[in-house]
Amino acid sequence: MKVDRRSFLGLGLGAVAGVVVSPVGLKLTDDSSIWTQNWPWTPVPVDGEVSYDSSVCNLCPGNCGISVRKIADRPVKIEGLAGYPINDGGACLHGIAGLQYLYDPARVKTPLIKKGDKFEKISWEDAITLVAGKLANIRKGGAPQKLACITDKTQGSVPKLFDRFLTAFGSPNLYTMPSLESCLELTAQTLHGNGNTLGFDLENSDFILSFGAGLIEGWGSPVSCFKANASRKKRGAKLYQIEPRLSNTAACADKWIPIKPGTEADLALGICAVMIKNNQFNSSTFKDGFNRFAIMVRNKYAPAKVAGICGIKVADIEKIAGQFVMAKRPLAIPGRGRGRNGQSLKEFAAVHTLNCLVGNLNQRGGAFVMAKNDYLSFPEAILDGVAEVGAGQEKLAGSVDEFVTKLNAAGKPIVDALFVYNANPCYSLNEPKRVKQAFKKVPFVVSFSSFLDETAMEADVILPMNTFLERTEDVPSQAGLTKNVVGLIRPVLKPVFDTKDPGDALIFLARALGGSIAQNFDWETYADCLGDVTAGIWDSLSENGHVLVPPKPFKEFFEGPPDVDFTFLATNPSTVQAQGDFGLTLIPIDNMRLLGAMPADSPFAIKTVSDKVLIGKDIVVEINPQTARGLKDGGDALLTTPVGAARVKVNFNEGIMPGVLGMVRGLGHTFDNKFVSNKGVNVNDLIGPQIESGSGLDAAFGIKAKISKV
Amino acid sequence: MIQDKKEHKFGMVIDLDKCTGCGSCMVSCMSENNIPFKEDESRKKDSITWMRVYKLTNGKSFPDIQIAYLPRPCQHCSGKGGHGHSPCVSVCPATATDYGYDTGIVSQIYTRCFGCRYCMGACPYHARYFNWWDPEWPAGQEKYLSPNVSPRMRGVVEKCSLCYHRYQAARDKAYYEGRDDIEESEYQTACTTACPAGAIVFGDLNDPSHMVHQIVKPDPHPDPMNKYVVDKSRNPKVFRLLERLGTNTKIYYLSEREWVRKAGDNYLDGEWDKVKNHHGSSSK
Amino acid sequence: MSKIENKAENGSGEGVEKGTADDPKDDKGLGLGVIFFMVAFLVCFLSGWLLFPKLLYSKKEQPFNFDHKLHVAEVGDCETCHFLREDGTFSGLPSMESCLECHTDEPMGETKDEAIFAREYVAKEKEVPWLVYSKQPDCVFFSHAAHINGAGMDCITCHGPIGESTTSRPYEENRITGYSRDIWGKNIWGIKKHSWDRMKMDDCAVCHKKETGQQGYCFQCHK
Amino acid sequence: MDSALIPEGADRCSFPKFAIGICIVGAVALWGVYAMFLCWFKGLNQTNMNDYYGFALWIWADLAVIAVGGGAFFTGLLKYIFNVDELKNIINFAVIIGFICYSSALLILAIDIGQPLRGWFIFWHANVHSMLTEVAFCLSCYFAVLTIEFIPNLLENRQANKVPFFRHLAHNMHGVMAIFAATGAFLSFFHQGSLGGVAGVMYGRPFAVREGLLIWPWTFFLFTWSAAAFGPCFTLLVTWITEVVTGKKLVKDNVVHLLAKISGWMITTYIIAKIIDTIYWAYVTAPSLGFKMSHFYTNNSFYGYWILITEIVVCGVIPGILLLNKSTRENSTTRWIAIVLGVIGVCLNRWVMVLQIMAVPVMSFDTWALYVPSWQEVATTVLPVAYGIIFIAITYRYLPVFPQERELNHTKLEQ
Repeated sequence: MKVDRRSFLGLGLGAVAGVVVSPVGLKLTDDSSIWTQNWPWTPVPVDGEVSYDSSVCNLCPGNCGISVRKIADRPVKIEGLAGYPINDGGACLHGIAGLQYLYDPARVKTPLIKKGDKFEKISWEDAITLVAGKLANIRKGGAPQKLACITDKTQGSVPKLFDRFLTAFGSPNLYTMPSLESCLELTAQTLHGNGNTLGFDLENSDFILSFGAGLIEGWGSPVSCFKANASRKKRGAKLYQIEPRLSNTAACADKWIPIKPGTEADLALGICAVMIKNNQFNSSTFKDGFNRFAIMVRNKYAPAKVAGICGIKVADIEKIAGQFVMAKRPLAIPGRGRGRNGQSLKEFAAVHTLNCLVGNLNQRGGAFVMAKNDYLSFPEAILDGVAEVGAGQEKLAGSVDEFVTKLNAAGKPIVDALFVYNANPCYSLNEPKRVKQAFKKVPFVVSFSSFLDETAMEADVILPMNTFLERTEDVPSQAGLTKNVVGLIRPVLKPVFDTKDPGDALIFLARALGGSIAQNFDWETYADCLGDVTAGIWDSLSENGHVLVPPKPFKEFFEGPPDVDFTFLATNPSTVQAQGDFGLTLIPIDNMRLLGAMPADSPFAIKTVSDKVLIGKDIVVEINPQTARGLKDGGDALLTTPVGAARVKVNFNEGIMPGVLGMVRGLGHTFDNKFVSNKGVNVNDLIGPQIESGSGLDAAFGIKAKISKV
Repeated sequence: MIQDKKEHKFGMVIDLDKCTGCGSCMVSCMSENNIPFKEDESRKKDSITWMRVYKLTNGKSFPDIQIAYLPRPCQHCSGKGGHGHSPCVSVCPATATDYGYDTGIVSQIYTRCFGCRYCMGACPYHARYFNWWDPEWPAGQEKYLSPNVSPRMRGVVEKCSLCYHRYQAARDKAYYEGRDDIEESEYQTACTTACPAGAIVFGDLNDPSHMVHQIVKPDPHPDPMNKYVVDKSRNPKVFRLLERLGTNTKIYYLSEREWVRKAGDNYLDGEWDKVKNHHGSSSK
Repeated sequence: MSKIENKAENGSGEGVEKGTADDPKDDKGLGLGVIFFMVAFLVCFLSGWLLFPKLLYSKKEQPFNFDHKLHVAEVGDCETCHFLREDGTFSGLPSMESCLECHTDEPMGETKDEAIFAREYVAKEKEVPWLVYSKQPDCVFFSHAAHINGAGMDCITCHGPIGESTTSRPYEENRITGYSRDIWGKNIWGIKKHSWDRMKMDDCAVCHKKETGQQGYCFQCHK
Repeated sequence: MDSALIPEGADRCSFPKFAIGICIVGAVALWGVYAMFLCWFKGLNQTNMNDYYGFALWIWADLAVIAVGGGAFFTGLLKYIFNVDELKNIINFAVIIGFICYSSALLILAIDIGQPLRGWFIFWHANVHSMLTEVAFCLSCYFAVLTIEFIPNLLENRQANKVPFFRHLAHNMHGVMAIFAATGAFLSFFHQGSLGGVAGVMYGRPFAVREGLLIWPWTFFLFTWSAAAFGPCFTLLVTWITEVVTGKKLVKDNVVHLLAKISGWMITTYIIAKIIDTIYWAYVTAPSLGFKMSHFYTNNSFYGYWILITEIVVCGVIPGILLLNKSTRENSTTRWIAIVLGVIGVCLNRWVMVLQIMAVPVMSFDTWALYVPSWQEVATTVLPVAYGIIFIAITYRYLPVFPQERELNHTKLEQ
């Protein structure tokens, strides 16, 4: 008997046969496919009991009420809070994507200190001790005004705490980032006197004359504007949109009036001229300077002249004026795009003057002149000797832009330490590179930030803040609304990382400094502080999550509308012109799908951005085919302005005025988040600041530019 | 069982004059349905967006140009003659997608799908998306995923489900409370509830008490001009995408603007003027 | 030997007869081949039936024994611990919270299992990491409300008489798929004697067909 | 060294020479295999397909190889059912080519699906309404049939044939081959058709959709017919290439002429049907859905009327005429022109029916979508070609594929 090939053949066949008649084959086939259905690297979300928390979103000044769906105590979805006075159930994409900020790759997870050009982890205790030490030295030097601070806004207890900290420290140098709110306050102050701000009753107006205000591009409180706009059809309310580009607002308006960039003020004054000429105005409350103003506009803003400046027909100006006057509840609103960057006081005042002339002030559907909300009552600040010294000092500048210019101009440091809270000037101010230079000139920069963004990168110490989902804070809404809602942000989960509420960080710091400063911050936690300072409304605030402070017009309605002071405009302040002498004008575009400022966008928001705005890493610039000589639609081009140049892609758009280039605002971030950063360019890099005399605002509405094929 | 008691036909009507193209619906959908994201989402042909907002223009030049936005979820076709043979359902070789005759919703079962992508070829709306990559979330971010929608694995097709899990949740509640059926307000999709302009109306096209039915007024009789077309709207301002193909979508669109309504389908030269005033059969 | 010879003769079959006659050597080779065949066949056949299932599933012990019988006797029913929430979702396994409605970190009885429970979990405020025999994969949507309230079914039909168990049997997990063995069933062929022996999709479909007249649409049970 | 395996009387090149050749082609095959594994382990992101191009190069390759592989079933049909006896001299080779084509098709499908381990769902959870299900079933069944048809030839190998069992098996199988041929023809008719149906039933895609008979759109019949028409062309083409490479005459002219003639008739009748179908589609079907014919051939940088003309006239009408006409058919140059054109034509048709469908915008506000395959796609598509060459080389070397080879080459010696 010899073992030969065939024996092995038998062996093989036997084995195969044996396996075939066993369940192995069938089971393995099934299990291998089931394995692909449950790949261990595909996450399986944990199930559990469903619960809802309500809070407020403060990703933008809109401050909408939100409802957070939680499963097994994990937040899984953010939605608009039904019944909330501002947004009543609606929500914008940024708020809905809010959860992504919790786990943002660029979040600051612990306090950081800069060693060389790298950041190193450090404990809260050490960080605070270090900062306190630096600050103590400044005070020893006897020049406490050399501590400066930049925050995002002025309203609410947290900005007020920073204010209080500086006061107690002895420095007047508190600056806020440009915002629609500050522009409106400034306008109200200029035309109606101190302590006021403006609100616009969009829901009830029947003729809205918008000077580029992006009602559905994030102007004011976005969701409430969306709702007001959506209800127009039902109410038969008209919207005329005046701007160089067919924005979404212009697209849904009843009439789009294309106008040369930066000439909005001229058109507004031109319309004033027509109204005054036809004696179609109500002067009962006009105080100073109306006659001088009337003469000024008659001479300087005759329709014929304005038509030339703005690039529209004389007839149109008169038609618009006519319709504005004839309307039952006309309303003129200022603030190009989001009304945040590059706004001019002249423009705001000119546009609001239309409201004054037509006499809709504090009328239903009109413009409301409201007292700034004052629901906060802080105990009297205690100043020690050093603080007294600083208190006497002049503020270095009128606006954050001017402040930055001064820092750069100065030879040796005029500021020894700088706080930045919830602001990203190194990205969102015009020509950020100059802002970064300025920061380099400050020996010690402390950033109170949730994210390692462009500004935080420039800091020497970063104190990590809770996001709006992890913190407690009161957020008064204004943002051009006629109602004054104070909302309460409440934590929906424990801080994900080693972060603190800004208030707690300040209290911690004050305590470390001791002395009178500590006395000014004599609270155990920020929560206690909030309870104290909002004492008047705390109970209903903490119970309902918001308090509706009834609008407080300048005077009560029956006393008639507020006085109007024309002296500012009567002098016909000069209109800011676009810098440079290239043939085209580059204007930034505010796009609802991009936040444009602080914080940077969420991955979801970026995902919604059209490929007509961003392709791969290239930003797309809009140009009218008429002016696109030598360019190819979708092709590459080099965009040059007096302050910079950038590689871009071109998009032929019939919806933009010939001679104008449109570039979206909010791209081109440079920090470490591959889903959001290094996409396109930051339009602010290409635009230089233009400080408006009188207001100190950076009023650069755009800049001259040229574009060429590459 | 509940769905046996009453046959639903869930659908939507989207007011394109109210839609501002803000993108809330897209993001609400993404966060509701565990949609992944990757570094470059600007290549729209491989970017998963169950709800996609298209930009339409009237093709005129400055300054007469107009634009409109058109949100496009899965159209949940009921197929030629409304028999449930949707373009995608009829071609799927493994029954990974089916037509729910109780809801009118076209399903997609990720664990059944083996990724042949025939359904994607068959869908003229590009409403179906393939998972070319393994879904990946930055560290920690998987914590916000919802257990109500199963995350998809690489190599399968996915699409809008009209938030079916919300229907399930509503039914669970109804069962618990011993009710036979659910209220209109109990089942609303994530895009509907998110729309800040209130442009989306969602509900049961079979139920005259529902807003969507009242706006659309679906015609019970087949379109005399095309026997494959059923449930044509009798509202002159309402239209459907590619209605002439006989896909019989359940997502309707509403617009006052004629050019927008015309953009909804394809017409030979001069054809539009003949058909534009035809809205379902005369029956009222 | 001869027996095998004959087998070989028959085994070699009609068609080849001529061949074998030609060349007797083939015979033995073939004979040996048949032996090899038989051996190999038996080995693979038996290991496929007996060894393979053992290898395929890993056994995991529960954190400690749970005496269902005792607890049912104490509280009287299943619903006290496994109940429907007000939104119609199912609570599943009780959380530590509900255990503490009766228990404290002081054991009530003197079983060592309860001691472990009190010491390791109650005292340390940890949830008990039970392994769920009837756990379905993530792609499955199962509505307890529909089955309990809607169809009026009892627990046993799907979960078996687990309420009568006094100890917790080890949890067996499929090494490839991670499924609990209860899904495919104890029997490697998945043959079931009781309604709860196997819980694959087809088992749901069969019952649905019987009870509702149709298997149901995909989304009824998938998410 | 391998002379023991080479059929008696046939002379083959030296083994080293043979080995070198195999290695060169093998290298290309390896490249394809590498790409294949990339796709399996990293996923289909390795390709340039996207959500507009769910079907792309691979599906085209699939349809193309199956179409040209149609020579097998059609020749088989003629030989065994219609007893066209001359064809016995080429049937082996036709079967081998068919075998290669179908195995390649199955391989490509296995790469093309996103979840290969679930591929069997198409059988287990089959949806009877889907053309793809029909394809899958018929395809795999017919592949089994081809394997059976191939076995006898395999067993005729000198060594295998020494084993009496195999010898008898081979002999008996030849006897019953008619049954398999019939089954094969039947199955083939269906899956070739269903592949056409795949496009034809997509009523959401006006470029693809066709009216039809019962559940089968016209494309169903056109595909079967074109496969039967152009398949033989491919068989002849490969035979010719083999003859050139081996420098031997392997099949007698009369056989070639006969097959060419049959092919000629089929092509002509097919192209007439195709022209009618195109006209009907262009002037009735598409317009009824609101589309002008120009919509499908303009406003994009690649797909123009040229592709339509090339497919139907240059690669359809012309080869038809050339093969019908005796003089051009029997003149080798014109015959080869016709055959090459024919093969290109059928491949082009499959291309149009897969990729152009995906490229054409349907929604009025949608845009054309063009795509360029990634190297992984190209490599995996070249893989079957390399594999085919190797397979033919080996079978030719070790099996008596061409019954007339000896005769033809001996006669050469005598002269």
